[in-house]
Amino acid sequence: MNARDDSKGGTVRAGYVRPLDIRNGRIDMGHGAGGRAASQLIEEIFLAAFDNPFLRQGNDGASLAIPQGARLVMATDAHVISPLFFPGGDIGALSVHGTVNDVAMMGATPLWLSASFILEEGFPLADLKRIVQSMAAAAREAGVAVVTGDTKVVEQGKGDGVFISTTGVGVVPHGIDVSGAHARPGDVILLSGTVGDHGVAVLSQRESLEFETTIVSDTAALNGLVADMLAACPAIRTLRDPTRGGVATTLNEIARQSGVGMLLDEAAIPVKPEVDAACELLGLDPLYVANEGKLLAIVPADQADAVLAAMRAHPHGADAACIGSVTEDPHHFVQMNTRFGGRRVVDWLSGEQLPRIC
Amino acid sequence: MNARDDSKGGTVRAGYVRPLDIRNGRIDMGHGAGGRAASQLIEEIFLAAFDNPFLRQGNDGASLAIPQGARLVMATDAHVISPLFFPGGDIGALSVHGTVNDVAMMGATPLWLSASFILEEGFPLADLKRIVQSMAAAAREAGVAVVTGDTKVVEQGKGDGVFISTTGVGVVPHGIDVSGAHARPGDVILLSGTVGDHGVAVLSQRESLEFETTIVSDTAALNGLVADMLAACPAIRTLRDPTRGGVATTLNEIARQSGVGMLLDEAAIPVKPEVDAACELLGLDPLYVANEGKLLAIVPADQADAVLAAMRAHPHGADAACIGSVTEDPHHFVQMNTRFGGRRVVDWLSGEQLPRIC
Amino acid sequence: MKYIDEFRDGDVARRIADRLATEARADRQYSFMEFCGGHTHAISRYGVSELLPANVRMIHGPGCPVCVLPIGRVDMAIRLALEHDVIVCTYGDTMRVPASDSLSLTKAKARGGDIRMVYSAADALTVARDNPERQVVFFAIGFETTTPPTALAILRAQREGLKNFSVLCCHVLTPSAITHILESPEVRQYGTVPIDGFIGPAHVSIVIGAAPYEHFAEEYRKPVVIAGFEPLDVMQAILMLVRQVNEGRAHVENEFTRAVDRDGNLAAQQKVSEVFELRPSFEWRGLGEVPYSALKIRPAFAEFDAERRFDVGYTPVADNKACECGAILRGVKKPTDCKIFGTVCTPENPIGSCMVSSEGACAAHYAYGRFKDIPVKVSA
Amino acid sequence: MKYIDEFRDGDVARRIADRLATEARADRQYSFMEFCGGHTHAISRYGVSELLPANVRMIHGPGCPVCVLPIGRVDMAIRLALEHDVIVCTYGDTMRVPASDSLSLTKAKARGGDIRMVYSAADALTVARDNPERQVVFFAIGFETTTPPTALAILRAQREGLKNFSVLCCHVLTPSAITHILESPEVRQYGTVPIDGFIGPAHVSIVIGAAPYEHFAEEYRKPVVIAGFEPLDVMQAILMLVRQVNEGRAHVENEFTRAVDRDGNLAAQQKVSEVFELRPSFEWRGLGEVPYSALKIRPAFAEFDAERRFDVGYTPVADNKACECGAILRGVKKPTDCKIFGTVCTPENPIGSCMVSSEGACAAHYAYGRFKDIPVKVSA
Amino acid sequence: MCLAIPAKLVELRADERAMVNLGGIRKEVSIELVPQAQVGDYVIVHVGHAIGMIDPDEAERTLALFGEMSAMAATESAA
Amino acid sequence: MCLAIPAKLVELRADERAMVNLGGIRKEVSIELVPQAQVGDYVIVHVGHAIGMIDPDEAERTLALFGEMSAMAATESAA
Ligand code: SF4
Ligand code: SF4
Ligand SMILES: [Mg+2]
Ligand SMILES: [Mg+2]
Ligand SMILES: [Mg+2]
Ligand SMILES: [Mg+2]
Ligand SMILES: [Mg+2]
Ligand SMILES: [Mg+2]
Ligand SMILES: [Mg+2]
Ligand SMILES: [Mg+2]
Ligand SMILES: [Mg+2]
Ligand SMILES: [Mg+2]
Repeated sequence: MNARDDSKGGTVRAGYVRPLDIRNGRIDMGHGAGGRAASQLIEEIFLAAFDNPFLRQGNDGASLAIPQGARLVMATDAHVISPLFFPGGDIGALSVHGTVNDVAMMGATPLWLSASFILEEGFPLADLKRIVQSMAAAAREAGVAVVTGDTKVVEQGKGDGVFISTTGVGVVPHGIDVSGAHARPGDVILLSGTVGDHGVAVLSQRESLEFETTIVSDTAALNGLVADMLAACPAIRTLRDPTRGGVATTLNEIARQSGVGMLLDEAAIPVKPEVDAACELLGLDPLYVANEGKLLAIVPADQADAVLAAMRAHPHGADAACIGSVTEDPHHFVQMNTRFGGRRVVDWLSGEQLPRIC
Repeated sequence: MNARDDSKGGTVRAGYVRPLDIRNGRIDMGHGAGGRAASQLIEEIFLAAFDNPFLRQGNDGASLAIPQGARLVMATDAHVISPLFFPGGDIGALSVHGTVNDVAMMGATPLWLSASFILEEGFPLADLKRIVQSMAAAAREAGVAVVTGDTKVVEQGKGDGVFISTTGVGVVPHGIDVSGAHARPGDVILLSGTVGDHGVAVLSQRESLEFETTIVSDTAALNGLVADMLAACPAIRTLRDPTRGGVATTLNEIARQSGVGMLLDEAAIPVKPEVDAACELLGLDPLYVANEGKLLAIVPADQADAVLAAMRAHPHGADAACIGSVTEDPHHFVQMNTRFGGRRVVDWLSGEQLPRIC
Repeated sequence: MKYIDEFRDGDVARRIADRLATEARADRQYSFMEFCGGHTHAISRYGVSELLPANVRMIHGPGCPVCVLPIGRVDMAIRLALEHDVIVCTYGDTMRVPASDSLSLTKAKARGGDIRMVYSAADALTVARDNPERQVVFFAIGFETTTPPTALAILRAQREGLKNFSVLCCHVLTPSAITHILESPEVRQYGTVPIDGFIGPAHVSIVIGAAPYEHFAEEYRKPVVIAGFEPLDVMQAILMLVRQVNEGRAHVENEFTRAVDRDGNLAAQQKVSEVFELRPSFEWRGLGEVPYSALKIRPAFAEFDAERRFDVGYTPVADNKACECGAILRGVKKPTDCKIFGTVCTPENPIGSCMVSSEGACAAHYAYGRFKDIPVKVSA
Repeated sequence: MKYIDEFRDGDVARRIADRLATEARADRQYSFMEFCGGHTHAISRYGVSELLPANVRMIHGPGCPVCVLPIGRVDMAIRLALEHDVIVCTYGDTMRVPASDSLSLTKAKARGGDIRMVYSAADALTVARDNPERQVVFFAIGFETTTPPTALAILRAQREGLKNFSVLCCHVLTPSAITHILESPEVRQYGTVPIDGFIGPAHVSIVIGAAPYEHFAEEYRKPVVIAGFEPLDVMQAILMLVRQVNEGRAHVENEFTRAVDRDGNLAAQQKVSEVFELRPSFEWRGLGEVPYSALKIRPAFAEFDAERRFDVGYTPVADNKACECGAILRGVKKPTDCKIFGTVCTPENPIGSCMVSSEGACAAHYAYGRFKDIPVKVSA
Repeated sequence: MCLAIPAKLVELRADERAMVNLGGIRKEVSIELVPQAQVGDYVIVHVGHAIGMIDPDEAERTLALFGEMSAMAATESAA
Repeated sequence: MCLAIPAKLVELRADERAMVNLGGIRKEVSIELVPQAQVGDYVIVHVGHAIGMIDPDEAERTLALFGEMSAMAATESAA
């Protein structure tokens, strides 16, 4: 064409972009190529849901006021769950809770999250939107802001719908020093509620295992609970959320990290009857099943009652219990007095916890 | 068995773990299940490479001293490149550079990184070790510490070897305020070096496109260069690394964000002859090809020389050039005077940039 | 790069521009059609329009194999992938061409179709060898340049006895399309499209030679200048066309002598005629059915013909009603004449095929040409 | 859970423990073998050992289908997946059993084998229906309990005319294994393994009934008590065995009357004998070749027999030299007698099969029993 | 070995299948091997199949006998 | 249309293939369609195949004529 002629044509609305077809649209490779399609995806799905001034800055990072406190805490988690939507939650909420909790378990107040998405070509935009909105709701509820993010697209068969990695930054108030290394013989082990709910809810959806249950995932942000606990007892030694590997593995980690042993009381560990039943059916042990809204706390014995009271007063700690105590043990064994009257080792999870037939 | 009898047997070394078989071993689902196998993987591969006091704390997050400065910056990137090893780099180094650069482009000094790994079942441990060591070397060179991390394993066919999401935290010195929204008509656009090296180096390895070239990826951490530039001119308006979508798309982003237009001078944009040739062969435009060790800076015209001098004095800015200026344009068009003597729009990348035949 | 950079020299461009300014008569309009998308691309990317006199107008022709690919052919490739579970190999260019049901090959891939971009027909053969348990179809598009490599792939598949390779042949022929335009009522009768001459194909002519265009020059009294795809080639060709018009001549001239002669590449022509034969008629997007304008695979190679191997009949599909691609490809309209140009139809969401390839008239104008009337103000 | 929780009551356990303490004569040792891994697991998980008198010793038997699976059979499944490109379906239990070349099904899966965990033989059928273009092999292990579901799957595959489903049958028989142990030189001649009685299988007996054990009681003069898998069942069975020994009786007694009778499940037995026949001999890990100790698929169902459909001959493979699994399965040694227990051989890197299943003697001792001699000190 | 648990049959379904309830969770299993099973029965579930049934009276009796002074009556050579 | 570029043939290879050099990058292409091509020639590469060759003298002459006063000599009806 000759330039001058063309300019007489229709008006070009340079900024106009036809909105995404959320109902029928799917992710294609172009959404990850960094061009206008990628920019549109961010604008219409991510910014729309997470809307906050940090993201609206539109930079490749967020600029944040330096917080007041004793120390910063930084924690990260990759989330790869299948199915993406499960009873009680979805990967979006989970990806907020998982990292908020890791920050909270350091005794910190979580403030900001980053979110990195790895989308599989062909992933329905409607599902993405639902997940992102769920993330946004979870972040609002936890009082944190998703301040920066990134999105990549991989070819079909090289991903699994969506993976979400989140990183959280928070601030530890003065006077708080919580670590997995701080457990001391004589300390008391507290658990904030029933074990295994998340893992069983997810398993109930697995193809070929399917069973019907009213159990839903316990996925939740625990920073509010932690704040109440620290208010009751700033000397809390250790906080940790027993996610993958369950209570058994988490306690073994702490035992090794602190150089101690532990002795649990099986009868004191709260397990929902349906979780118990599902574990019987599949040959699993609830102590190894993942939780996403529970925490273990190790506290000086003389303050256990105060902390337990604070936990029970919080909705996420209503079923809190004292489940054992820290021992001196050069082998760092976690042992348990069984409800039956015997005693046994509660070992680390080894390999994957697979349903068994024998 | 009867308990008492068994205790007479061999000694149990409770803490002993047979080392990973790095040479022949592969990731299996157990490495992501959160039990002892996962713990071993972290210990022998990640901790061994990243060794620092933050990680050695052994918690699910890192506890960090609150830094001095004007503001914090937080940025994140997911890295999904194929092939994982390419001329001039690998996904490990890239995952450090990509995020360090996003932090630096905010005018910040990057301090800490988190790293989240999504491994595909079957991924060779030897490759993982190589990647993690490369990450560690890149972090050392950039002066940042990988302070916390997470690892998940997905089934074969649901990942692509390894994906790495990193999040960086840094601190902006007092008096610095860099943003993509700060470009003003009359400002000058600086580019730190040749364009398209990374994209061409990676393309040269793509199955069925393979060609031989001496071009290697420019992947590099640019925080040192940025520090020198800010020392020369604290009033730098905008910094951004032209990664996916290339220089063309990045400038369009800034134009939209700042509400300005731009006019480039094609003859001033440094492109290596081999990059030019590869683009000719594949029907690509170097302005849209990804860079991983270059930056664009927008600076007040009267300080352009000082910044350019500072850039050229730094090894990562030796080929720096002034490539155009910011204009007033309600359409936020990026235009370019062609070397040939014409003028054209330099649009956003649309979709993916695919090799063409016509 | 030798034989490339010299042909992009801005100083020489200004020299040609000066001559053009001198030689183009102020008292008349010059309208030339560049048949090829390659020329369209060069004009847009290098800003050649800027250097032309105001009374020289370039009209984009239909010479972009992607732009002329009818929806129904893309639908066939998509059906092969989605319904016949075939691995479809194709050039990157076709990936985003809009097809029926809001699909494209890119979107069909996102819906699970095994669709793979290849750089060469030979790579599709490799895919077939590597996947003996799957059927592999090469979705072959292109003009006379791209046809010989497809012929070689079929010949090699036969030699190797490959049982899982076939070609969905959409190769089309340049001269028939030019004839079609010259025969169109707009050009021939009404004169609504005043074409004063053609810039003839560059690379197509390497294969078929200059001779096939002599017919146009004689029969239709239109000057033709065969030109390379570099911007200086284009400018020089325009200068040569202006001179022919000024002198009242209508000859085939060759600006691209460094690569094109009268007869073309006989080895390539031989391979093509061994494997392919003329189709009596073929649909071109924008032009409709054009007689003897495309090739099909000869019966001797039937087993490599995806149209025979699979039950995927061709169903013509009308373009979006708002889309003016047809008129644009015939030179009757300009991209900005389309009501949805740049709004509903953008490179991200192409409605018509001209918005897909960077050689397409609409895409080229969208990506490169939209600065018109926008003043450049550098200082605040 | 009804019929479960009542049988785990700690108060009742103490009552049985008291009776045992009273009735077990201080002047003698009692050695009983629990044949089943289910009993082993109950003893370990509930800490039953703690409640037994010091002179009552429990010996683990070979009753864990995973532990007795010979390396060569796992190798066959791995070869099917890696070399024959077959989808191998298997119960979760077998995934980590160590095979040749440092492989296991888990590791073969990580090397690209399409190996899928199923909950039921019926799910393997579903996989076959869903993947008509692939061969699907169900790697079937287990004792008499697990065999009837496999038989049903084969019968259904035949009814549906499935052409891509077959079974790698590794089903073994309990009574033959017990005979083998009783016939072993250690028990029969040297008396190095003094077995005073057996706890008989729980769920196996549901299927085969109590009658098959009468032979042992009579022929070998060993008391047998069939017991459920709950910890109270086990304790009560031990009490019943102590009483038989004290009274010099050798009968088959049934503690598990709530689920087991003399004849077993005749419907299940009928399905099994319709589909399977005796193998003249079969290798058991630890026990070696045991005559008439396993089942194979009848010739009438040959097309569903993976051993006939695929060329995967059985090659016996010796256990790791250091591994004492064989002796442990025969009751001759204890896990801690193995030099590499808990060091080289751990649940993460099992060397022998006893370290794999949580019913395996070594795994059970590693996971549950290692607190021995470790004082519990709570206060700092 | 042979993980199997008693679960209450709550619904008979087509194709020799039934829904069972175990402590509040519900799962569909095959009852081809216990065709006599009726709603309300406790079946013993193993790998998705009911392989046997619980006799409630015997269960009662067993519980009553646990740890009693004398040997269990009438269990010799199986009921 | 028809992206094709001149590249220097630097090495003949088996099976009618050759290595070409384009501005420093090297790629193997098929020369089945230009069997006469020799090392040193510039071939025109399209979709991995050399489809034609550059005539260096003609290239020279074309460059020299660009924008000259008179029409290019002797190009009428193609050389
Ligand atoms: S702008 Fe789009 S719809 Fe309009 S003519 Fe061009 S391609 Fe067709
Ligand atoms: S510890 Fe391992 S190697 Fe030793 S006997 Fe047990 S399974 Fe075999
Ligand atoms: Mg974490
Ligand atoms: Mg977490
Ligand atoms: Mg955690
Ligand atoms: Mg990014
Ligand atoms: Mg997938
Ligand atoms: Mg980023
Ligand atoms: Mg980055
Ligand atoms: Mg960036
Ligand atoms: Mg983690
Ligand atoms: Mg893969």
